[in-house]
Amino acid sequence: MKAVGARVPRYDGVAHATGRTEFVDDVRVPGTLWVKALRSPSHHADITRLDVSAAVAMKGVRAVITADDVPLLEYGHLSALGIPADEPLLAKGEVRYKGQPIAVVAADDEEIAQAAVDAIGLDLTEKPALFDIRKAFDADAPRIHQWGNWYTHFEGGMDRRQIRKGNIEDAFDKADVIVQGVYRPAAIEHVPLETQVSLVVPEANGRLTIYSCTQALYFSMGVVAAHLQLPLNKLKFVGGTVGGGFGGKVDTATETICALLAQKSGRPVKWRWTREEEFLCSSTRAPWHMEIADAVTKDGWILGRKMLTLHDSGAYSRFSPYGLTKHSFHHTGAYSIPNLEFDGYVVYTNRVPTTAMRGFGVTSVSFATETHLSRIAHELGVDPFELRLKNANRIGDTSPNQIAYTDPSTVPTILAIANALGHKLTPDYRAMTRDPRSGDLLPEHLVAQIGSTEGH
Amino acid sequence: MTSVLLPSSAAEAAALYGDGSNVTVIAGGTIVMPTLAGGRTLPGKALVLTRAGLAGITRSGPRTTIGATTRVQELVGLADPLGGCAANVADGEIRAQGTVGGNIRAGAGADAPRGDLQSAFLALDAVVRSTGAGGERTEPLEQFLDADQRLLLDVSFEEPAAGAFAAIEYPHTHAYTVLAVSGCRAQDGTIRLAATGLAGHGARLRSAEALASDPVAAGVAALDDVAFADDAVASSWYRTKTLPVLVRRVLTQLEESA
Amino acid sequence: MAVHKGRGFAAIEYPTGMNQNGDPSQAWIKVKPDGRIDVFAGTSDIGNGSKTIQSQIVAETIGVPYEWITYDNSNTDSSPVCTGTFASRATFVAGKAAEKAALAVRARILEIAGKELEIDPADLEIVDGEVLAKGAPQKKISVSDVAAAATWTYGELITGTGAQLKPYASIVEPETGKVDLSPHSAISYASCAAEVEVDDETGIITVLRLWQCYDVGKSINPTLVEGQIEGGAMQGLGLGILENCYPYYPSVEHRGGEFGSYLTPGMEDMPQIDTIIIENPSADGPYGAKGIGEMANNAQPPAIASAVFDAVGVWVTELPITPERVLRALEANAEPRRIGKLVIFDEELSINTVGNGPVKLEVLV
Amino acid sequence: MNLSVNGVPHNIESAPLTSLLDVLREELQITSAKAGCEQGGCGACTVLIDGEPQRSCLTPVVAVEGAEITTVEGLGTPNDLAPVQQAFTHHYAAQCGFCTSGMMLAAHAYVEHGGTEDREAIQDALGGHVCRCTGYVKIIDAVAAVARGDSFDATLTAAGTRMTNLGGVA
Repeated sequence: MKAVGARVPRYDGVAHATGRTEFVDDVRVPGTLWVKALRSPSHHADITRLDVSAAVAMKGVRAVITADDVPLLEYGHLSALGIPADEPLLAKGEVRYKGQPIAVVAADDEEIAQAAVDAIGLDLTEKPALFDIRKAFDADAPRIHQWGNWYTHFEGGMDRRQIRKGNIEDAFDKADVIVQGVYRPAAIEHVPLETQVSLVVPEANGRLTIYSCTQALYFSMGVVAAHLQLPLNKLKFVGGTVGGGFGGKVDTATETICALLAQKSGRPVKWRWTREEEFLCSSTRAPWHMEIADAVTKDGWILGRKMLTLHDSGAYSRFSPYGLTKHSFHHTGAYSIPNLEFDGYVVYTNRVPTTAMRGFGVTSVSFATETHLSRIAHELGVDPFELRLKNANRIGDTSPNQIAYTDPSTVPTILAIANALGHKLTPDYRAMTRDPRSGDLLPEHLVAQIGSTEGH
Repeated sequence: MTSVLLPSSAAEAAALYGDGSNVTVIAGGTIVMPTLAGGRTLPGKALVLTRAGLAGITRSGPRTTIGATTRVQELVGLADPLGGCAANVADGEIRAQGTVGGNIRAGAGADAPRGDLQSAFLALDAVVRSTGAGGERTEPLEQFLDADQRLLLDVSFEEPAAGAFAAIEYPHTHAYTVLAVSGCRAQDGTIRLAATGLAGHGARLRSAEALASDPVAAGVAALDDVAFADDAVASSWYRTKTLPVLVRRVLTQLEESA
Repeated sequence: MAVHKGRGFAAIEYPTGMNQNGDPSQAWIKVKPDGRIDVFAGTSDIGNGSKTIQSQIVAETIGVPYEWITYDNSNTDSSPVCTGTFASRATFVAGKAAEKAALAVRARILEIAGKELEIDPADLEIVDGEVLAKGAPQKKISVSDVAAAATWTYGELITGTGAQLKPYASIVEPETGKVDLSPHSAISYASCAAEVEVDDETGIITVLRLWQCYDVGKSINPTLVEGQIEGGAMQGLGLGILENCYPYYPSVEHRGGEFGSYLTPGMEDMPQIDTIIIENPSADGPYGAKGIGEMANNAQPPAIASAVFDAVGVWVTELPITPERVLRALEANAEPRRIGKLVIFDEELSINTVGNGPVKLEVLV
Repeated sequence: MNLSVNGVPHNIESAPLTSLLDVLREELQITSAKAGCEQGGCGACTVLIDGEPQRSCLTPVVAVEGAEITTVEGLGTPNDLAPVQQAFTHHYAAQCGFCTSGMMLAAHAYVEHGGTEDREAIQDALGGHVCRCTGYVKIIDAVAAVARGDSFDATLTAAGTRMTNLGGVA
């Protein structure tokens, strides 16, 4: 029997159906400590006093850590790609979002851990908070980081991701109509049924065994190793079976802190976030603000696009610069638009940092550009399927960053849905394929953008 | 150390409840247990009503009495407004755990209104029998909702001639009630209306009742009887826009049932 | 009161693998003395089914039954690097590494079988756990016997490794975004139509039907492909009309901290879903596969937004399209501002209106 | 306190207000019921209490003293799967598997109580259970299959409903 293409049973199907799949929280190690975190009650404040002595002195408390206990406090999720770190593992001096961890306790049981957290002395001086990314550039905007309110480390030292292609002014001059709109998808929780969790067991040989729900074992191992300043042979990540992730478990949310507490206490330590923590303190999909102006002809050709994107990164960068770059590479959607002017900013706010989520960077732009195309079709009185079919990217058309598409299936997928709906199309459109442009489908404005499909 | 009290009769429950000070009442568990982190962090004194004999629906002439620990699910299938209102509460498993008393007694949650059944019982002009400081007493639900914490024993009402219920049917099974309106036409023809999804607890819509013969005007007038709050599931603005719609729909249903 | 029906449509694309690449995955395989196959890889299975997919790829590539495969992704001591399960890369990138490791194992099995059968390995193939001479299938040796011979006769462990890494695509012109090579492993395509019903008094939207079409390259496991598409539709529905961490964004007030107040789609919210799968193979993916896991929630929100317009004549361009936003849009009944050939929607939302800083969208005509 | 779990009597030592979920997971080491939210909101902890599906996270153990509790371990074993377990396997109704135990127990109770393959009835019965992976389609398919009394081929999984494969299309 062929294995590829077959509806074989799931490798883990029977384990799932008998409740025997072992998730991190199902691992039992005697003597495991509970963890609770002191989290910032404020959206933005200076920490003027942090005193954990009463917590440390409590009976049943085995370890308390603060920023001072972390060998390398700041390690960026994208440090490996040269993106500078800006987020401390535990807040130091300043809190920039409500829910930010400040100190963490490991204790014999949950009640003691919570009592110890309650006993930590914390004084804050409130600072003005910024929540609206559209106001981040205002002269009087609250300042989130010392360098400002947006990310400044794109290639060439640029403070924005920029895409330029063709001749945008010419496209807007030649347009019959310019349609402008604003699109704002919301922050979304990942809501894995298994909340963030890890269990760290200190081994006799000095290694740490880290049971983790990470979506990325080696990635998370690298993060823990960096914060703890340990070589990889001191860590063993155990995982690979995850109770839902959707991008949120690419963050290494609990592992590093548990590892530090296990080191300090010499005991196994487990931290399972409550659902409330998961909803309120875990990272989210980012809110985005997108403005599009499309230069179009009366018969539905898209000559050019100007676009401004603001990505609400929350208090720290995490994966946001990566997400914005991906967004910019796909801001023409499934279409060939030869003249482009795109500017995108990663903007900080005093909200929980945002992170990767299913469709990272592109879910936003798909919503914006597709809703915009429907608007244009309505504005022009052109059939929305035909508008899309004529502009659909074809073999040999090029992307915003000037790479030729080798196997675009925009045309066949559109036609499949048109057929399923019984949507009426003219024979020309019905016969369309993804093959390279020619004839009426290669108007003058699309000639220069054609690229080579060799070597990709 | 927690002391867990497990009364086996209504009288024992009342005695153990006393004046209610420092007593955490657990009936279905749906409201209290999440606040106890699954029982890992504990209150001083817990009164568990599971075996207190407070469950059951009894009928005597035109009057129906519902015991405090009757499960919400048991109301599903009763005539509107109570049946429809109960069916709108959470999902089947929660309805089978949560109790009528707990639901009526629930204050507004952190993120959303609670006390889904209040609108139905208010529209039914229900009477609550309770115990607590000063001993047992019976009073209209409206009064009970504003009273200090007391142990609800049962709730009773006279069957109306007709009932109706309408809610914002937000897609999402286990959401809280965003806004709901219950209505009754009593045996004497009086129209009573009430709403939940308000700031605080549910309320009678007396201004709307006064204009019951004109459902559109009644809907607008209902806004005089309520105050709304913004919360995670809806804004005051939205509730202001939709309360008149629900009132009109309930009154229309009542008209059609005439 | 009126309930209005409407339809909307969207077409999308989505890359497979990390943007700009540079994301390695590796696999190694060893063969037990009876021919059963142990696969080690560092790919987390987040429910997407990568344990199953990679087992299928290895079974197919070597030529043994799927049941012969043991798949271990449990820890970093025994499993090699996988960048992770994200960027729609588990089937394509990690699966490709598994395929490469399996090819190495297959080659080694054929070499030893060639010695045992005294036939050039190039003239052998493996079918269903047996090594057969091409064109003369009566000349054969089981993979079990080959593995035994390797272990007991030749003193050898049959093993193979595979690694997949597309080099990092650098942005060579920061001003234009031009890159030096294709910045993705593949691109997948999809279309979606939505049919909705909108109550113009309460603003409540019911999504009645979704029609979806995905080019998946190749369904390594059709049931898993369906699962990704169906689960994606649910999350797309959530994005479109339900879910929001900040109900009053940009305000942070009234965040929901529980399932009753954060609106994940429930079972009864699901519309009827009709799905069409296209298999235009990718040049580089294992067996032509592309990654579609993530894109599966991207097409529904715009299709729903357009359907809402079709139903009640208003564009709601802030997600989710809540009942409140529908009512507010109906009440505002806003027309775009028209200046010459310029048609400006949503001005009240624009940074040009709200912000006072230097960042604007300049559209000079 | 006495409690019978999957037919095995236990003497429970946890404090009386401990949730049934914690008693199962921490004292008895029966981990199939999951702590998805401990708010009653997701259904991952649902078990059968005297045959009725209930959220074990909301149930203080003292309230169910003497009851018969059924977890997934009590439905069937890998070599002897109950129909609902066969159906969930055959239909790929589990992706990550975290919601699966609660979902299956609710499904089992639904069918035991005479539930039919009617989609809306299934949605109503299982509606409080959150699954973030499957989109519920294959779960509903699986429950309907059990309600119909389908038999299941353990070597193959079910084709999805309303699915068309066009193959290669230019």
